Amino acid sequence: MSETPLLDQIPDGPWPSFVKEIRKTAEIQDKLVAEGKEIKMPGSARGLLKQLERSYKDKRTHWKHGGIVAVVGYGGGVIGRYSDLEDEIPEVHHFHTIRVNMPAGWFYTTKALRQLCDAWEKWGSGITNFHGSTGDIILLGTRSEYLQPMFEEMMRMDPPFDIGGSGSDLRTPSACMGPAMCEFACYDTLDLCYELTMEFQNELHRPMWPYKFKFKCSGCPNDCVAAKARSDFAIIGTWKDEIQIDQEAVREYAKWMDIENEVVKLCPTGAIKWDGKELTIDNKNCVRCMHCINKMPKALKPGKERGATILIGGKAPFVEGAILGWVAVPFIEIKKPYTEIKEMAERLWEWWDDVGKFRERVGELIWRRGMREFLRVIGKDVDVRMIRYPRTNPFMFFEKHELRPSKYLEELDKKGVKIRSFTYGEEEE
Amino acid sequence: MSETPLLDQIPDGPWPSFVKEIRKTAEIQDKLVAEGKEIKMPGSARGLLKQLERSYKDKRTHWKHGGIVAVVGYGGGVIGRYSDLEDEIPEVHHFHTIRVNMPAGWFYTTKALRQLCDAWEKWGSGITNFHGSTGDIILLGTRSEYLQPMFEEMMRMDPPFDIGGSGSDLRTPSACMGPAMCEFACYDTLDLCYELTMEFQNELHRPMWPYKFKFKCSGCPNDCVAAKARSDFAIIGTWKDEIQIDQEAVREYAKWMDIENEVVKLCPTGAIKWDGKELTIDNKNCVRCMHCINKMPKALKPGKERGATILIGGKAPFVEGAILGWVAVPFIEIKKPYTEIKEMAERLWEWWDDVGKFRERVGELIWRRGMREFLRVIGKDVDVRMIRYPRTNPFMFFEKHELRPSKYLEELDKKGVKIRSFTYGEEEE
Amino acid sequence: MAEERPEWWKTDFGPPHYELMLPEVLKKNYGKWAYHEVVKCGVIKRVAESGDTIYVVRFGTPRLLSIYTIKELCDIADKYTGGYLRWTSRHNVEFILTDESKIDDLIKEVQERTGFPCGGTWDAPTGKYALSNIIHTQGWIHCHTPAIDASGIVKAVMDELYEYFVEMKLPAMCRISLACCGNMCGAVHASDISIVGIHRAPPLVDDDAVRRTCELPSTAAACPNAAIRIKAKEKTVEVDGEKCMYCGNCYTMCPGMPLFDPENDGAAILCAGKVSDARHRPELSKVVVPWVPNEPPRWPTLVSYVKKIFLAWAENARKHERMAEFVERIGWERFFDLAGIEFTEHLIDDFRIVPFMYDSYRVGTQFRW
Amino acid sequence: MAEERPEWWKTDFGPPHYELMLPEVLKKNYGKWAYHEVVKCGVIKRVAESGDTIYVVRFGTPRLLSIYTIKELCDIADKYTGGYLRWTSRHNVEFILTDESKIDDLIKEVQERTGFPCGGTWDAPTGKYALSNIIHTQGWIHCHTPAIDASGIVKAVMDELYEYFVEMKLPAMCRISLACCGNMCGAVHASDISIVGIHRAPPLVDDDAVRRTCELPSTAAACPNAAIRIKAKEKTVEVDGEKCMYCGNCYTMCPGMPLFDPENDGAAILCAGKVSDARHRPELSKVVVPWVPNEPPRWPTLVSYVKKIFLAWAENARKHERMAEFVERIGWERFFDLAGIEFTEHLIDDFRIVPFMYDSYRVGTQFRW
Ligand code: SRM
Ligand code: SRM
Ligand code: SRM
Ligand code: SRM
Ligand code: SF4
Ligand code: SF4
Ligand code: SF4
Ligand code: SF4
Ligand code: SF4
Ligand code: SF4
Ligand code: SF4
Ligand code: SF4
Repeated sequence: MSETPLLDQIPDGPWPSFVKEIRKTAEIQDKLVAEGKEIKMPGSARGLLKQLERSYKDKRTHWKHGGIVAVVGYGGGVIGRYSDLEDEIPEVHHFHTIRVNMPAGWFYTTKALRQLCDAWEKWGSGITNFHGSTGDIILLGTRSEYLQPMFEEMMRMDPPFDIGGSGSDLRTPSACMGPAMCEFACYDTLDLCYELTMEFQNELHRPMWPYKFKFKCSGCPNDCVAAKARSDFAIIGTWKDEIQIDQEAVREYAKWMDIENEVVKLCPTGAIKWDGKELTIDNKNCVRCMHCINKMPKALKPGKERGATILIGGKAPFVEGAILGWVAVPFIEIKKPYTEIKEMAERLWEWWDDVGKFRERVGELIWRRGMREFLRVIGKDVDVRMIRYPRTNPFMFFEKHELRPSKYLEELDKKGVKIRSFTYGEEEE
Repeated sequence: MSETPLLDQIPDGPWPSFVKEIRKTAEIQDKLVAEGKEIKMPGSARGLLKQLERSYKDKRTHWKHGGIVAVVGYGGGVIGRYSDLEDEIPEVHHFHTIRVNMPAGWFYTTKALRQLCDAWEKWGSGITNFHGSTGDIILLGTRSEYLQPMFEEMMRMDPPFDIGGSGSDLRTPSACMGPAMCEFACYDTLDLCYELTMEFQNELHRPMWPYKFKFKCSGCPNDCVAAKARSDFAIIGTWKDEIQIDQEAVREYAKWMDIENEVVKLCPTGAIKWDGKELTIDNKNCVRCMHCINKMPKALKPGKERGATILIGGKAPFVEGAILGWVAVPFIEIKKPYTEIKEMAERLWEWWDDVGKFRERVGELIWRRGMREFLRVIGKDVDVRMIRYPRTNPFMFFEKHELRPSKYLEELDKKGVKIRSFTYGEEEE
Repeated sequence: MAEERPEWWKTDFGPPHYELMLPEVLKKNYGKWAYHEVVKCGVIKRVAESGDTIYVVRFGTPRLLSIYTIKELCDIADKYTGGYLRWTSRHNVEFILTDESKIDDLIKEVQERTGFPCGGTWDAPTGKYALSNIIHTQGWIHCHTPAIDASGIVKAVMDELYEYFVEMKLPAMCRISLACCGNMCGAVHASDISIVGIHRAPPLVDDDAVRRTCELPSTAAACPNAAIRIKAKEKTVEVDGEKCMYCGNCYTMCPGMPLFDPENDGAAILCAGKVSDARHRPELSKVVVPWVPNEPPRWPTLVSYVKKIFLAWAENARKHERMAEFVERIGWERFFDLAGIEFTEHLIDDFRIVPFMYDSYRVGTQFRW
Repeated sequence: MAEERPEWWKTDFGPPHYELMLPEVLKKNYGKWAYHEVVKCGVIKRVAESGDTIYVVRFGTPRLLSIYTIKELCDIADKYTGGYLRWTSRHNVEFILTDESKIDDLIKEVQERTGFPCGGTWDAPTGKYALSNIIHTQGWIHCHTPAIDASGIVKAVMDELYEYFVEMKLPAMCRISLACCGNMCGAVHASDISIVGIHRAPPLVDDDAVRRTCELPSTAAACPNAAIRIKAKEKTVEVDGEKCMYCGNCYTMCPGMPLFDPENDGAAILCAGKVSDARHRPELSKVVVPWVPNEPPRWPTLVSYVKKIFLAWAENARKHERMAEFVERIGWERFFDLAGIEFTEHLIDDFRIVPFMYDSYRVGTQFRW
């Protein structure tokens, strides 16, 4: 009988099977090992199958917490993992993953990929995730002692591959394909992603913050990397001026498209009019949702005054409930060398380092300290576009300089009562 | 020069002036006193003007906290008030208000009103509020020693007037005019209001809860007593079956009304169709918002299966932010003697008394303990109509009886770990 | 221990039964009204299934009434309605006529004797709405915590908007409310426009008064922001002014903690709340002007802000579109433009209860420019 | 203290520059794309302003890939695209062709060699959408906290919905995601449909392990519900099972607090979240099925619920109407009817943070019956 009766049922059905991938790895490696190829983790793919079969039977994981494992000089990028079935399945006793920083936009040459595969054949399980949900290439499963040689091999590739983030550090930034292939891109997502990654290599490789921090770059509000939901600092392309309209192309679409029902009526603010000949957009009323542009890519384009919106705080639900990033800067120009964005991030981190609690994401910190303080930190003015609606309670704070001189304040002063007055970074002046 | 130069500017402008009301009281009373009429608070209206002028000058109140003042046998209904200018203006040194329970719907006979006025002329300032924002008749300003005789006079009127609520008790329930004059009333608001008031006289007159509690009764979702915003327990008329349509009357309206734009397009769910001859409503999709009925009172009427929605928790912003009441029971029949509603309130109060904190309104208590416990308390089943949307976090509690037997649970049991299991009122069985 | 009571002594007898207060025609047609029509501003015709018809005539009042005014209203009711009258839930007084021909005389007589204007009605069928009275509170007339007066501001605002009360020329219902402190004794947290008194400086602890009149633990516990520290030895408390949000909760519990600063007390202005379910679900009001100073007796700055907000809506809203619906359609960015008021940092919620305020943050990138 | 390093030694050198990875045609037309068209399901034609045209051909993958499969993909890329390929943000692999005539051969070859289906695209202009791949996480393959497996469930669900991947027959975009525990390593908190692993019983404290491996204060502090009490004398902790919500935060901090119960672990199902701003602002997903059991290897109950939800939407939604928009139109009451699932008490938020949950309560009385 099969060693894996439960897993054997997985390949049923038309969708590609991960079990088949593991089994294929196991089978090829068995053969290669037999052929004498240098493979440091022989049988680990098969071991993984065995352990997974046990999980399917027991309906629980058999992985234990990882200890601290890393490569020399780096604090993150490796997730330690040990099996609780080490006696039974020693092949997967250690089964750490390495997060490899992917190229922005997940574009590859076959040459680069083959180098990685070859190295992982030698030093690891031969199993990968393309990609992890932060965006890294995930190399799934190796022993502690092979981490360093694997990394050293990565250094020597052409081009070399570096390690991604994990732990309380900057996580590997990611970007949609943007200008490489998409006509909607309002800024160069790949370049910004690359530049942020390079500028903050230290932050990426050496965990030293209260918790993790994620950048994601999407070229337009369609948000094809789900940055709004999954990054502390989402940079979403947008525009301020008029949507560009090619009326001729609109008329082309009109030949087969129901513009009235599918474009005009679905505009969330009713900003579009179509008289059968001309499409007009009330740009004062347009909220840059992309729908009309998505519908007629040949005819409509985002405006020319392009930039991005910064949304802050997106994250998973622990502990205060999930957060969709909210608007911190409604519009910012995105221009090489991206100094403004970089400085904004640095100021934010400095503050977070200062006043953040252990395992407190920046979004939660801002909730705790208030948007006002946050705005001072990033050096930005308030804008009504940061809110869905103004506050519903009158529990406002006022700062000293906002109050009128009065006897009452003098008496408070005499009593030694301090009035709130928040200025960030003023010491520097 | 006038004693009240600032207040003198108030009567300017067309809107009726409260200063004129106070002054008129002062002038008439001066005359009556001169005529020898028995008036216990002579000059108090004039005193009030003086004190108010001081406030206008100083831009602050001159009233101090009231101590505990009451009538015999009652714990609430009187708001104690003292002036901090007692030496200057002794006429208003004491200036307590009496809250008088108004008849449901604020209907009066002139006879009843005159009796009240006469008594207040004798025992109080002669100044009133018609009405306080909870709904009481507010008799503004008397001395501690006149509270009891005033109340005794109220007892002897025909009909007698009782005192309303204040403090941590049931507050005076109120109701819209409902069936007395309004064609939209889905239940008898006046009667329910009266019956609740009578049933809970003890709760109304003797503060004994963690905080205040308010009932308000509106006959339909238009909510003409703002019950949803201003009462812990709002009873809002509604219906479940089809809106009644008189097509002939619709056609009458169609002669001058733009039904398409003002009715069909403004229906929040697009449930209405009008073909120029017949109006059809997709009642499965209607959310009972009242708009179409409001627009065509001659043609449309709420359905025949009438009852009410109970919303819980409405209150002002202290301390957790303002609450608009939310749906606790989407539909309940309202039938004399209203046993179901009365029992629901009693069970709620019992629980609140048990587990509520000092100054915690029921809405805040439910926030703290969860809707699940609340539903057990009031003995109602859950309904999707209680929510705008289901929860966004998976942090659910499960009770013992919902779990499957397992070895793990046995071991927890051995360790003495208790699993949540909430049943309210089961002891009684 | 019951004392000896006179035989007329009663307790817990409750309010007069409403039936005693209803004219015959209401009793007869109770629950059997067929429809209503607004005849003209202030006059509602109500027709019963029986065919009986009444005319309800509505007048604005200042709410604060002299008993002598009430008696005058009674005189008029005796003359025109057989001795019945009622108040509405917004402080207006109504006379119920059965004889249509008496309407104008009634109106004339009320106005002559009391100065109360006829109006405040609205008519959904034709989509014409008058402004109603302002729900409000005690202010400097009676309360111990107000940051503003109530009646004086109401008077100044209603004087300015008077024409909208006596004519039905608004596109939709508009409810204005006022509360003189954060306790918000009124529906200001869910009104089209609301005015709420706010303090802006921490309490000035009066140590003597605290010792005399306050229980220290409950005073400290009253503070939502944990800004009060008990000084056990001195038997008083201390306020951390940087944490305080001037709510006055401590003052409610303890008279030794007044927080009245004539120069810095004042009002915040809110808008776009509603209570009815008509079309759009109920909504809380939102703060749009963080502070205007107290300027008795006529509060010109406050009045001008209210008017700007009111007109931004009244002049641009569609039929039946209340403030909340209007803003939903045009967006807050456009609203602040139209009203000519500034969006400031104060208007972003930062009250400690985290996700509540967050609900007001924008997620997504939909804006108008 | 730098050791002696070989000359090839590098640190902090970062990922390969993206330009090195782009085929010539992308470099040339970088930022100058004019438009795209979906030729057929899985094949996107992209035209540059220069007139250059590419065909992007998309294939679904199981995400977990053998290096040998990747090498096969490389072989194919070498043959058809000059050695370039990419992955999408949802685990699909794309080949960039310049020669239209090679599309079918490419598809055939990929399918024969890897079994990966061509599809997963959508076309807003015609309003035809395919289902894309499921974003997911590690599950029993690698993580220490999962309550469910990841890949196995993804396989079972995608097998069931396969036809929607290979044909564009959905009315709008639909994103399905899975996370194996409440940490939610994926976009499940904002997806059209999502599956999340949940535990349902409190941790079973292993006192020995706690003593050996855990710091007591930070373990206790990790609990959002203050359910952990430190037993200082015994150097371990105790859990108040009645307060615990089985989140596993303590287990993340302390290996001595496992909470795996094979019979009671399982998945919750959420729906109606979205991320894009197209038409409707982003929204969080909502829990609609509180729990389904773990039923490896094919999870039939879970799959049937997902399918019910999926079809309730797919069969009734309008063009371009995503799950969130669909539910907004028809109402939750109708949604539960249509999907044939039960609304239970668990679905009402009662997580301790007060006003957040309250935002989900209905205010007002608008319902459907
Ligand atoms: C590998 C990956 C899942 C995958 O299969 O793709 C992953 C795996 C883990 N995540 Fe994650 N997270 C991964 C992307 C995410 C994402 C998605 C994203 O980045 O876009 C999120 C949600 C977004 C966010 O940051 O909130 C995410 C939210 C978490 C959290 C909750 C954080 C929070 O603030 O709520 C934890 C818990 C923690 O940090 O202790 C966590 C913790 C973990 C740990 C390290 C488990 C732990 O408790 O220590 C997991 C290791 C699994 C393993 O054994 O390999 N992971 N994690 C993803 C990283 C791959 C990569 O680098 O590309
Ligand atoms: C008289 C009245 C205002 C008015 O001018 O009409 C009033 C006046 C006071 N209210 Fe009120 N409230 C009055 C209706 C309300 C309402 C409206 C309602 O009932 O529809 C509310 C908002 C709804 C609610 O219950 O939340 C209201 C919410 C408060 C609060 C805040 C309660 C909260 O949970 O947030 C307080 C503070 C307190 O109880 O300590 C308060 C406290 C007070 C006190 C007793 C002041 C205090 O701190 O002790 C005021 C006495 C004023 C005085 O000197 O006469 N009053 N109060 C209203 C009662 C008249 C009547 O009986 O008809
Ligand atoms: C008399 C009064 C009830 C009472 O028992 O006192 C009343 C009477 C009527 N209301 Fe009201 N409402 C009364 C306070 C309210 C309130 C409460 C408040 O203002 O604090 C509300 C909720 C306000 C809010 O949402 O903020 C209220 C929201 C409505 C609505 C909903 C309108 C909307 O578009 O949201 C209608 C429907 C309509 O437009 O006709 C309505 C409709 C009506 C009708 C047409 C009902 C009927 O069939 O007779 C009544 C007269 C209309 C007129 O004046 O032309 N009544 N109505 C109250 C008059 C107050 C006043 O003097 O102005
Ligand atoms: C390739 C990819 C970007 C990448 O860098 O990898 C991509 C590519 C495109 N997206 Fe996307 N989106 C991609 C992930 C996403 C995501 C992220 C996700 O799913 O996690 C989203 C947000 C999802 C959400 O809101 O939950 C996303 C929301 C959109 C939308 C908004 C649709 C809507 O109705 O909400 C559009 C507009 C449209 O419908 O064309 C869009 C449009 C497009 C267009 C048409 C852009 C263009 O002009 O080329 C691209 C191809 C369409 C096609 O497949 O026919 N893309 N797109 C991603 C493909 C993932 C996949 O394999 O399925
Ligand atoms: S986010 Fe916008 S720019 Fe980026 S790939 Fe998607 S549609 Fe294109
Ligand atoms: S981008 Fe969106 S909001 Fe703007 S016009 Fe187009 S559909 Fe309307
Ligand atoms: S709430 Fe309804 S029933 Fe009551 S008065 Fe208003 S419209 Fe009439
Ligand atoms: S009551 Fe409201 S929801 Fe129902 S049909 Fe009429 S307008 Fe539409
Ligand atoms: S709002 Fe405040 S100040 Fe005004 S009456 Fe109510 S408690 Fe007093
Ligand atoms: S005013 Fe409010 S915030 Fe300030 S100390 Fe008093 S209770 Fe605390
Ligand atoms: S969701 Fe939870 S169990 Fe799954 S990979 Fe992330 S941390 Fe691990
Ligand atoms: S599982 Fe979560 S709620 Fe339960 S004890 Fe651990 S941290 Fe606390």
